[in-house]
Amino acid sequence: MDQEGIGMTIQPVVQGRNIVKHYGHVTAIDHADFDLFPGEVLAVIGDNGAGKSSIVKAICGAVQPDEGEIKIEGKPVRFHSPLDARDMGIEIVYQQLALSPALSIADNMFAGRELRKPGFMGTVFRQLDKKRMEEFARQKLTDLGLMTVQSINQAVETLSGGQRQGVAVARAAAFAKKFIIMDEPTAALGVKESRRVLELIQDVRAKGIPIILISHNMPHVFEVADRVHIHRLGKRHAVVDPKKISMSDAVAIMTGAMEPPPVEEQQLTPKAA
Amino acid sequence: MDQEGIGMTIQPVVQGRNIVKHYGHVTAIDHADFDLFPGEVLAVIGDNGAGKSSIVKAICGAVQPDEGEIKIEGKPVRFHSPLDARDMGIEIVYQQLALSPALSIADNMFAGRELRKPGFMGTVFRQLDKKRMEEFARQKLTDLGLMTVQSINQAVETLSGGQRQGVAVARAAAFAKKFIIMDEPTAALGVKESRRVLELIQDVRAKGIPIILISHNMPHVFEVADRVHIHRLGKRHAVVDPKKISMSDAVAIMTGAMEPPPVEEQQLTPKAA
Amino acid sequence: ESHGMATSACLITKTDTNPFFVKMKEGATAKAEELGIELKSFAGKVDGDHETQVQAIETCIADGAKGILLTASDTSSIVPAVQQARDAGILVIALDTPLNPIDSADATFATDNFLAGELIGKWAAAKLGDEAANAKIAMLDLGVSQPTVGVLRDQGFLQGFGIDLGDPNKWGDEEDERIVGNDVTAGNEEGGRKAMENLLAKDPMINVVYTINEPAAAGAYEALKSIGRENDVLIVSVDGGCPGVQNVADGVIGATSQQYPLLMASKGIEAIAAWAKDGVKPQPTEGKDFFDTGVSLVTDEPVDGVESISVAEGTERCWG
Amino acid sequence: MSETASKGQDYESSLSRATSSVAEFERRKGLVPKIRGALHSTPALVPLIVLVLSIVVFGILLGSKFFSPFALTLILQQVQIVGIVAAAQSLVILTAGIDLSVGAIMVLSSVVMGQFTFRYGIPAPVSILCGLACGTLMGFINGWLVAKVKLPPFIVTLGMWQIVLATNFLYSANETIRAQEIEAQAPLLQFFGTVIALGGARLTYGAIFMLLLFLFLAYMLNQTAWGRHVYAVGDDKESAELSGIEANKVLISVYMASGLICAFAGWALVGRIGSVSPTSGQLANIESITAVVIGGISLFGGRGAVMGSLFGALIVGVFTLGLRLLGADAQWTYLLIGVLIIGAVAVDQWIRKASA
Amino acid sequence: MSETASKGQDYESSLSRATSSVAEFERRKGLVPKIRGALHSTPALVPLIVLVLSIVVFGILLGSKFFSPFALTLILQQVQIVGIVAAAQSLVILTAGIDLSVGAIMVLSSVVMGQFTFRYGIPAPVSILCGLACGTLMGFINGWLVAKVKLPPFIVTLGMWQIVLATNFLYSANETIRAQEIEAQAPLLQFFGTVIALGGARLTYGAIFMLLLFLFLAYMLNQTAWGRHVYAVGDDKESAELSGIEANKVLISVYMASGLICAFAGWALVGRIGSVSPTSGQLANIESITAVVIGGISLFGGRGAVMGSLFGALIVGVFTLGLRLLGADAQWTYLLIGVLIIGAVAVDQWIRKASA
Ligand SMILES: Nc1ncnc2c1ncn2[C@@H]1O[C@H](COP(=O)(O)OP(=O)(O)OP(=O)(O)O)[C@@H](O)[C@H]1O
Ligand SMILES: Nc1ncnc2c1ncn2[C@@H]1O[C@H](COP(=O)(O)OP(=O)(O)OP(=O)(O)O)[C@@H](O)[C@H]1O
Ligand SMILES: [Mg+2]
Ligand SMILES: [Mg+2]
Repeated sequence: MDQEGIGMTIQPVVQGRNIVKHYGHVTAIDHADFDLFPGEVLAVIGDNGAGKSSIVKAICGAVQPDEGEIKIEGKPVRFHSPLDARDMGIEIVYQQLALSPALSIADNMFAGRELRKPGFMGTVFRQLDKKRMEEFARQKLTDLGLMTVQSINQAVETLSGGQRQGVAVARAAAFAKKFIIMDEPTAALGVKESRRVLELIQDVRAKGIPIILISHNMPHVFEVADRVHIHRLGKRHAVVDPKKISMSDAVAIMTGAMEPPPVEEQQLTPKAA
Repeated sequence: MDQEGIGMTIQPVVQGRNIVKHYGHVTAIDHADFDLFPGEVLAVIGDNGAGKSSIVKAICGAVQPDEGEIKIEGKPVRFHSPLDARDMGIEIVYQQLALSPALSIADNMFAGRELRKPGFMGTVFRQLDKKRMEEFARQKLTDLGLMTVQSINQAVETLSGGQRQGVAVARAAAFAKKFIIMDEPTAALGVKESRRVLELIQDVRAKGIPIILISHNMPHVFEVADRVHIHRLGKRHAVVDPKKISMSDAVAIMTGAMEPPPVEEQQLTPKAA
Repeated sequence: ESHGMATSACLITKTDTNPFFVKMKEGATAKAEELGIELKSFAGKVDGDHETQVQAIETCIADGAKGILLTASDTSSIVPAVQQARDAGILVIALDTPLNPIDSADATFATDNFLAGELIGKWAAAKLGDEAANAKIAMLDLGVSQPTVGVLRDQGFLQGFGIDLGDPNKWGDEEDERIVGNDVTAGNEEGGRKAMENLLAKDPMINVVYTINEPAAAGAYEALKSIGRENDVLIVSVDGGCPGVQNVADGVIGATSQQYPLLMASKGIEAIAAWAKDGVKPQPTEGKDFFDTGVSLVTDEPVDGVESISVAEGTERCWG
Repeated sequence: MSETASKGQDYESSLSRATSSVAEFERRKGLVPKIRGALHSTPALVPLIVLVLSIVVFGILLGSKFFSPFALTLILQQVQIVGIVAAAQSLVILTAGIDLSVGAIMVLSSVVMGQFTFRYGIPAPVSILCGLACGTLMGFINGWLVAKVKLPPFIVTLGMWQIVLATNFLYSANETIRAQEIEAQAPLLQFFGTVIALGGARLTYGAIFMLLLFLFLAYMLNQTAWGRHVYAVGDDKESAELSGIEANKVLISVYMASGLICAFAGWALVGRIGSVSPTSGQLANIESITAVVIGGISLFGGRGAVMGSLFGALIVGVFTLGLRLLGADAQWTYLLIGVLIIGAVAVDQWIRKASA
Repeated sequence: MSETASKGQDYESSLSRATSSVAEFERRKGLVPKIRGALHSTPALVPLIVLVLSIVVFGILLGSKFFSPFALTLILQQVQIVGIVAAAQSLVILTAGIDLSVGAIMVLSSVVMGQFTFRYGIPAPVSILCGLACGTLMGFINGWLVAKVKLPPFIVTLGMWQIVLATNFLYSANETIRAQEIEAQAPLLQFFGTVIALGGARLTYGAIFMLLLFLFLAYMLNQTAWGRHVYAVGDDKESAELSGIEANKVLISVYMASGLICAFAGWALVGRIGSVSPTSGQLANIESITAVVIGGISLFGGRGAVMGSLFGALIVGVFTLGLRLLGADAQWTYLLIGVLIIGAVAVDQWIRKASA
């Protein structure tokens, strides 16, 4: 699937080719391709177990693929851990959230980039500025509509399912520079909270940061996505334009009820700028 | 909120009154009531952190309430652990799933009620009938449309988010006798798999087993529920009839944008039979 | 509480699991009861547990004891703690093991462990006669940390057997061909058996076995028995406890050096009683810098040139 | 609405046509994937490989001195006590616990067997039963405190270790019962010491018991419901309870089984050292934990195979004897065993990684 | 579609009117909830209560013999070595590890300090630095093996324990350097033994160092990013890594800190016993772990407060001295300490439960 012929000058932010990952007998990624372009919201949809989480983990270094190559902004990369990706400004909301259960909301939000007190206490004694971090965390959660969090010092393990997810989403949105991956960010969220996340996604895009959104919620996908990557049986099955295809056709392609459109009709690159 | 005056003869399967649960400074359940009637699908909706999971956990003994009383079929009960509830035929799909990560799908499905080999090996040597359990598990997952599970001996921790949820749902549906509680059973499921779970809920109801369904997915709720229990700030805020109220009003009540209808207009008991 | 009235004394041993120290405690308790002294006993958890002994001394000071009987795990490190006790007016008597330097304690009631080893070494050499030159010797020691008693007995044995010691302060540095190897036993049957097996695997023709104590000897015997060599090997040991002496009678052990812990302990209590009463300190044995409670070789096969007592006599004087 | 629901959202209309075949991918073929598969499904294989490797290496270095039926069966004998105790320890560690009291229970049980016979003149078979019951009781107390009072296993068994050991010394008055007396009056106590000689190989009943015990436990853990529950409880106790496993019963049964096995170890100990000695077994806890961990069972519970512990114990046995035969002296052996323990587990880890 | 999206599903129309106030419930008032709150937010409070209770009980039983400045400061002195080591152990256990080599590292460091001064004639301050460096190096090796080679901490530190201890015996040739010599030639080695007498109270610099060390660690763990990372790594290493914490660096730093603290313990040990003795500290690992666990730190990592370990060590110290002064003899003391360890943790558990 060459895309050089079409888009010409647009360089993808992420380009994955022929990625393969086996776990023992299990094939999680089966020669999959992947492209994310600047400034877009790319939705990834697919059945359970299609390999959506696996491929985004391969992109951000949380999983080491067996084969294939990944380029970030044209440069081949090989992340050995998600830290490498984070250092490049890539943030990810994992489906399993990746929070430290016994730590507080603020501790989780700032893990690895804590704020220190200004002045002497901060520089010499390296004291944390807990108050500032808590205020920030509280603010971010309130922005997401999670007003039922009663104490910002609660351990994450004592939060409700949706509150936890809110913490993870807020963290990624607050710190991303290059792009954000969100693996089913609204799965556990309520109606109001989901709506806020969709707004957040649009805000982030407005700042020019592209987003990969994995979701099973078709109305959400069709509302915010610029392109929809359909994953099936470990492969990229098709990429479609949500404005040109109906939800029901997309679902049909995703579940194998319908053949994907021919490659030339697919939306492998964004519309020429 | 007395309901004795209205329904007269229908005895609720579950009746909770004035349930309270504090965690340190946090109030999870704040004098909440709860009713489930025979043969119905009761949906519970509410914001994140409203206390939905907490109240169903209190009902099945996974959490010990500080105050309040719970009756099952008219008899006051005090479950000390979820085992007590299970012995009565109550099954629950926990929001956090409650699976043993390192064990296989079949092991998880049959935890605590394993099948033994027929004959001598089973009775004397108490050998497990692994083949039969695996077949059963495979069958249940296929029924749910989870056809991407490649090996039934995979440890649960290696399954995708949706596959895991499928295992928990299949387990509860297969073994329930009295009633089933499902805490966001479709949160991680794909379009096709969610649809199967909704069908499953209807099948279970058809067998006369009532179901408590917690969900943030309004279309789903309005599709399958007989009554909708709206939870807000730790309390039962209102109970409405999904056939008489619009989704948008239900959401408005749930989020505090609208006052709940007066008690007499609520659906505290099912329509007289 | 009744303190202040009765004189109180402390007994601090290395461990209280080794029968040797158990007997020592029995002797002290019996004598203390007889003289109306209140006795508290302390012990390390394992051999070499020095910290617990320091704590024990501190506790005795806090408790206002009149005297301390001490078998030190670490003979020089304990000295400052002992000094602290003596400064507090407590009579400190070293039992079994002299402190380093020996005058750090007010008195020492001890056996000469080196001599105990030397006796069995001489006996074994004499027993073998000319064959001693071709002996194959297994050395079953106490532990890798080489506690002093173990080193003294080991080196004494080698000296008695006529082997060059190298550094007399440690075992294992000897170069004599006759030594098949050293292994450690922790002073119990299990360790004795395993160590013996290891050395037998190295050289199945071992014919002399030195053991640190009688339990280790019993374990070594089991190992030999399992390959049918129990009758061609000479086992020697140190201690002289009743089961050990019985083992000499049964032919498990060829000879053992008997010590007298009960005697040490009761003498010690007497000395504390005297100190509490009149403030007199006990005197050492003539010509030695400690009060020697003696050691005798127990065997039913006496050899020329080594003084020994019979098993019957040994049984009469045995301690556990 | 309950009858023939209007099939949800309109975009779901195509669902009925969705394929319903199970996902299939081509299986990778060849030897390497096969080996990988075997390593994955049989966790005890890795320590077995390390064991075989170490036997081969020492065999090459030492020749027939080591690679003889005599030396190899000697290792089995030397390992039997630690091996039996490691079996007990494995069970406990699989439940995410730890049992520091194993050695103490073993010794007290053997003392009970001996003293009941010799002090009170009770017939040996009855005394042995009393000893086994005593071990089981200690195990029960451990299990009860862990499961019901919800104390950390480390603390419970640490406390029990001290209590049982002190009881042992107080009760036995540190008196050894001599091998010769036992042989004469109650040879049943030495039953496990009975030797079967086959050529140079010398197997004792104790060593055979150890092997059978491991096979039995492997069966129990893999083929019965109880075994699956042990894993589930160790994996995540809360989830296990929520999903309907009587976690407390499982825990208590595991600690009781551990106590009983330790009592058997006490009986085997009498067979091995001939006498009943209250000072034995002081290192049994650390040595058994070492065997279990080298055998690949996770200290965090729920992962690993009990056979691994047998191989773990044998690995340490092989190293110890091999090094002694190579002429390393006691202190150096001690040091090298430290190095080799780390090395063995590093190799284990490396094989696992290579096979992932 | 990217500009002014048509606000999703129609049922969401009312969302703009949803309340946006944060949930508020009336705070329960009164003493009991206040105490509960304090117990919740300060995990070290529970062992502190147990400690105070046990001091009071022994004080009542023993009167002024126990409840005197002399006896109480004596406990501090007796506990100092275990306390310092327990501080190191706490760090490691907070990362879900365990350090069995603490005692060995402590002793080897003190031997290095002593032998460098006396065998090679290096000035004492330099030797002390060498000793501290030696401890840190041992810690680094532990940490490197745990973090980079990904071996289980139990195995790594078990192996290191044997290696370091054997090295210690081989290097020191089991020779003690006597207190008198040290006093005469290198009194700096005994620095931590310096006594400050205040009335009957006798504090040593070592005991003061222990207290300061705990305060310092409590600050580091609670008030710095490093501390939060230690907790996060212990809580769930994988999540910590995924969320951007350099888990391996944190682990290595923790084991290095542990090694360094153990080396300080070695220095303090010289102060305490006066001499440099290669056979000391054999029980330091089990005693330090006991203190940590009694202090309420979870062996599974990530939960608990370092101050708890101090109280844990003191609880054991109080029991030991108290029982001894009550006249219990050694085996009975061990037995009772076993009972009391279990009891202390049961009380701790009970207080936690009551306050939940
Ligand atoms: N560590 C692992 N070991 C073995 N199999 C794995 C592992 N991780 C994932 N898999 C398998 O790989 C396949 C793809 O999983 P993945 O999590 O990527 O699916 P997904 O598309 O994200 O599904 P969902 O929508 O349910 O989250 C699944 O069949 C899963 O069972
Ligand atoms: N163990 C606990 N300790 C402290 N607070 C808790 C605990 N469990 C729940 N809570 C708090 O109780 C409140 C209700 O939580 P609950 O899980 O019942 O919410 P929920 O309605 O199920 O939310 P969601 O839709 O997000 O699952 C939340 O504010 C949560 O933070
Ligand atoms: Mg996924
Ligand atoms: Mg919930």
